[in-house]
Amino acid sequence: MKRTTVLVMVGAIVIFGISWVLKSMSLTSTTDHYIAKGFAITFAAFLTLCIFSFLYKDNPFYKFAEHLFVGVSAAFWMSMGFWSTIVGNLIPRVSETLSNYFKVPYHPESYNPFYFLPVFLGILLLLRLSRKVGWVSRWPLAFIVGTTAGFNFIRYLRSDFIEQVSATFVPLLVDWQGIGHFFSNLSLSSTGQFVAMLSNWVIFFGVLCGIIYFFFSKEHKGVFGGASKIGIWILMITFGASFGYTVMGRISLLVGRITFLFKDWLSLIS
Amino acid sequence: MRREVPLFITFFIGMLLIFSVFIPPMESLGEDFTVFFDIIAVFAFFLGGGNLLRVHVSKLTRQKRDWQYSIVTLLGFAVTLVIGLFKIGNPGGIAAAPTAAGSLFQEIFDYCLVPLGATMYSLLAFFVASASYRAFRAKNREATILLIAAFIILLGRTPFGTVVTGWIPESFDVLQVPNLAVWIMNAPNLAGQRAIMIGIGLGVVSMSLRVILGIERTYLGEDKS
Amino acid sequence: MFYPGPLVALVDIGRTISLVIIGGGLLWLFIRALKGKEVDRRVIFLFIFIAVATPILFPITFGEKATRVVKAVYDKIESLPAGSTVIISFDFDPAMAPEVQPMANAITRHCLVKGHKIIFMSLFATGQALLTQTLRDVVETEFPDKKEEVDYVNLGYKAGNEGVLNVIISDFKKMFPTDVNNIPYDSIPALDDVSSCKDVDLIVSIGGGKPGVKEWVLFVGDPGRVPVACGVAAVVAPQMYPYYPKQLLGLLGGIKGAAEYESELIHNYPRFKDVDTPGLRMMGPQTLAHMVIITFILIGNLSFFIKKRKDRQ
Amino acid sequence: MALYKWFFVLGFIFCLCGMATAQESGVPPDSANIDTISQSIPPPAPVTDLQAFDTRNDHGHSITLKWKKSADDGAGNNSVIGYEIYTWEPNMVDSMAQLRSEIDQVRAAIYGGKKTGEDLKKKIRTLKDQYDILLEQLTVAHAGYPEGGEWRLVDKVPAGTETYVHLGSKEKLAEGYIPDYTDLYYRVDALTADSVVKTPSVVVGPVQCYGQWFNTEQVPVLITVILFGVLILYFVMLARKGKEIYVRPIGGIEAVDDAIGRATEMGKPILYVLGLGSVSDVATIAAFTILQRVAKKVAEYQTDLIVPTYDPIVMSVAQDVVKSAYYDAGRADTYKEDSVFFVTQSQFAYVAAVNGIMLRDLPATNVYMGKFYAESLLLAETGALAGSIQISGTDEIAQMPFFIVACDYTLIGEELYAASAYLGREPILLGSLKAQDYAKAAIIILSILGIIATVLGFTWFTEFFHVTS
Repeated sequence: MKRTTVLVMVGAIVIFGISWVLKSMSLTSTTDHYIAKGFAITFAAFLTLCIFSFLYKDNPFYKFAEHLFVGVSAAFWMSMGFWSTIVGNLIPRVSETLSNYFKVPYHPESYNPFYFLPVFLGILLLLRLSRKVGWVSRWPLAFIVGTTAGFNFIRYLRSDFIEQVSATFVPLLVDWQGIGHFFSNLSLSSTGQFVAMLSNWVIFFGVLCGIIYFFFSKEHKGVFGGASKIGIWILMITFGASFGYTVMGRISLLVGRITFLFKDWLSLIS
Repeated sequence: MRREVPLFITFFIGMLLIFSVFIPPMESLGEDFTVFFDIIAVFAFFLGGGNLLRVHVSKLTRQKRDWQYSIVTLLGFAVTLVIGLFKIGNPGGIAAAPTAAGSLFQEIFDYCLVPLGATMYSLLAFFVASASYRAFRAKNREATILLIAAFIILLGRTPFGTVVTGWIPESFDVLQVPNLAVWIMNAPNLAGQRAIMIGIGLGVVSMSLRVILGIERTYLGEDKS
Repeated sequence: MFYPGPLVALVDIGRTISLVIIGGGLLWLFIRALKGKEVDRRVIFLFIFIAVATPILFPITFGEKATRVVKAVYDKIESLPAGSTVIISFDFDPAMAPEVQPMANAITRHCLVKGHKIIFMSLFATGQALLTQTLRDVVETEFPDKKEEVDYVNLGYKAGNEGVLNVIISDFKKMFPTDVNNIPYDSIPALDDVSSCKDVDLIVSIGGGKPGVKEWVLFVGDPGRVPVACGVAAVVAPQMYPYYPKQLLGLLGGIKGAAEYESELIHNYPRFKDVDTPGLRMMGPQTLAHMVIITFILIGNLSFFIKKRKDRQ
Repeated sequence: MALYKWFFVLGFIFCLCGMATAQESGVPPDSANIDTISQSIPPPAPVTDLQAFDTRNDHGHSITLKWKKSADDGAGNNSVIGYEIYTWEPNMVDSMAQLRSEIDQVRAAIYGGKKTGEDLKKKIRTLKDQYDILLEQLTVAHAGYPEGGEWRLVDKVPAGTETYVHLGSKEKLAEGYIPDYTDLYYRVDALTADSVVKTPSVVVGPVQCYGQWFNTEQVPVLITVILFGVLILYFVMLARKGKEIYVRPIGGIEAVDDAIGRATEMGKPILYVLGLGSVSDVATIAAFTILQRVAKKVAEYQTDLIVPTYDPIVMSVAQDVVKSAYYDAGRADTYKEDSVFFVTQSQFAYVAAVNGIMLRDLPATNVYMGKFYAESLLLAETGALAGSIQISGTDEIAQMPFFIVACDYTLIGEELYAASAYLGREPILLGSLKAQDYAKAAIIILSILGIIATVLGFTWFTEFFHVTS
């Protein structure tokens, strides 16, 4: 290791220690477990800074945080899956003894022998670790894919597809009271008739051109090509607008983290 | 056998679920199947955990680059798993929720996973800025349209937009930046979203049908042995 | 609308110095851009950091007024008769929390003060912990008279994503045989009149990912004809617009949505004057950071054009 | 005391206002306000034309009621504030309710883990047997109307309502259980502000509920399903017969081959990120097809491939796909099992790890295909920082802008699905692509018809597309 690296490491450990002591001291009046709490907050702040250090460049602190994150999160989700699905949803349906052991309510009428099927399929899935019978692990896979394919087929047909198509049936004439009225009241007021109609025209033709852009089996030439070009412009506006709208959310997240550092760790603000 | 059985399962189950929508007595079938799906997914977690162990142990034993950090991963994994599965340090004992307030598992969540996850996520604030600097350039027509739309929306979300265009009279007030931003969101943005959604809806429907009919079968992998 | 905030701010030395640093730095970069030079990404990162950190240390706030989409949600909750049942689903994880938890808190306050019964639940495993936070910080602290299981119930998290919704649209008990405290479904007074989602007066899904608002709309709102409102991270808000107002009665988009809701709530219910309003608080950093990004886009294009002209020459 | 009463009155009026919007019934009139409201309200006119029939398109256990509102509801004396729905039930339902609560108590005792010495499980069995016996007699008891039973309140609905669905539970042990194929009787009372002044309707019945075998409300969906299925099958058959089908070039896919070539020249690996989707997401399935293509090229060019995965099932599928691609390329010997590995099932931990890989292994090309959420920009910006060529494709609309901005090529939504057909060049896949295009043409025609119908005021056309479920 280079000398600077060692120095930085030692520095970090010293600062960590000082922060722990100071934080614990500031917490003595609020909690009995002030040493543990002080450590927890300092550790959380340390991890936060480790990740931020990535912005400068890849470094040992980031590597440490990254590897810790991977290990802890994998185990966290495994445990949650076990408690919430196996203990929460499966056991009360298949075994009274196990329900009593895990202290989850067992309803005799919800006993369902069909629930042994997913257990069986789950075990088949684990069999892929074996070279000889690994191929049976495709059965549960086929089950999962078949289930969701069936689900998606109907749901998307109904909600994303039929509903969105019907939503496109917008009136192209809004508050229509004759052409003379339209021109005499022509204005660019955001609540006016012209803008409302313009919106509907843009929505209708925008959707049509957008769909035309997604035609795959026809060459985009001539009028068709023109419409497809307008389609891609509409998509670009959509993407630009979504991007601009999103910036706000991303900043909020950073506000959350900086607030944590300033408030919970350094107690700079109340 | 090895190919036909899975293809048959997919076909059978898929068809069953499609028909269950039209047949009231079979309505609850879909509910049960999704619970099944989750139970299988939990078994898969163990497959994943096993692979994680394998990768990091092999890194460690072969002393590959950065092998020291694999110790951190393995330790973190083992400690969290033991605490989580055995509900160690949970004041409510076995009957309590694994994330009950004050439990060790919840503390790990609060003081380790939350800061790591939220900070990783918050890096986006920086990346959004660098991406807009780098990529929002009027290079060609498409990029210019993208840039202008984004710029108007950004301006519309600050008081600055009101200040700059507040002088525009009421009869032209759609040109005021905040109103223009709302209009872009409600008209062209909506059209674009909808076009993509219809396309995706159609694509999903067609792909699902291909899967059920066994036309699309890459996901099963080829069997060469 | 500007409040006198920024003017008063000039008095504050720290804030002035920070604003000068940001302004001066941007000016320097602008001059560099005129010479056709590119900016290193770390410089951008630094500017964003200062722009966000400054208003946190030295608060700058701007006034907010509820827009139509936000007002729709507020009015719906306001118009429901006391004793109505509202589902508030915490469909987000800690990473999204800073943006959407303020909405969840504000809506929870509003429902409780109106006397609605709340069913709390979560489609995200990590949402349960955040839900506990809201219960602790908002419900138990500010509404000590509200009893769990009677005025509100915490059903917690169930794995299964949209599958959960698929079940609870017709049968709550099947998916949630008990609440988080292991109290059997039938013994929970708050759920007396609720056997499925169809018995609920309003569903509020707070989240931004999947499963989330979209799933609530597709799997519960549409088929069950139950009104759905949502609070989403800014990133998903544009995607939700196609559902508004037919399938979604209103939506809170990003922290701006939260701020608007909070200001509406404070305006109408003076008792909330002193509660924490993270939404409003966070608008300061938002505004500054937006300005910085806008300036960077301008600088970027400027240097791009100057470079292009140089290349042509 | 007076203040207290006023409080009640105001509360009551408040509740009445609320009832107009709420599905649930409001608070029942309190005894406290009876003496405060004038008792001189004349009895309202009863509801007329009361009909009861089995609820259609369901699995039974439910009755729908329809009636014409009272003449005093919104007109006449305007005195009706709501309706009460009553059903006639034999007295034995009380004993059934009693048994149910006993069963619940015993169950609670079992979970409480209290040792009472009694065999609780046996007790539950006995109770349930008794319950089943009563259940069998229920149909007979219902047929005995009006002897041996009484009217019971089902629900209240606000004024102006003219339909009600009595939705029962199908679980026989549940509280609101309604037996199928049993004679049921209903009555609707018109209520006034004074809780004692109300007028019952004539009794309707007997009526029976039962399940249906086909949900007629889903007919539009069924028609679409059949039309679409036929369309796809038709074009698949056409394609099988050898009809040439044109597919327009898709930029991102063409770029994949070049990018692999570049990686080989530079001697750097290729990173393939499958996103956060599970194996059931269509985007992930499409991503597998592209992975197969990439892996085959990689095997031919002898480049390294890195596939970190988020979902364990996706990992196992990806392993199979990559392995078979190496077989196809005739390079089975060079397949490395470690090239496809599981990282963790946590979004940002996964990103942290993949970002690390990008900066340490410096892949020449990053391919992102599948479902992506907030991590899209984190990955794409880090990749850009590392100087890699980036190709992306997702059907998550929210993330497309980030990929468009930060990557060199992006497949937008449906393009990703089409890519798998495009790459495979198999006639049957191309055939289904053609069918999709025809469906799109149908949408365009429908939309234009829909607009014309809206302008001309043909509401039935738009109504047809409002599918209920």
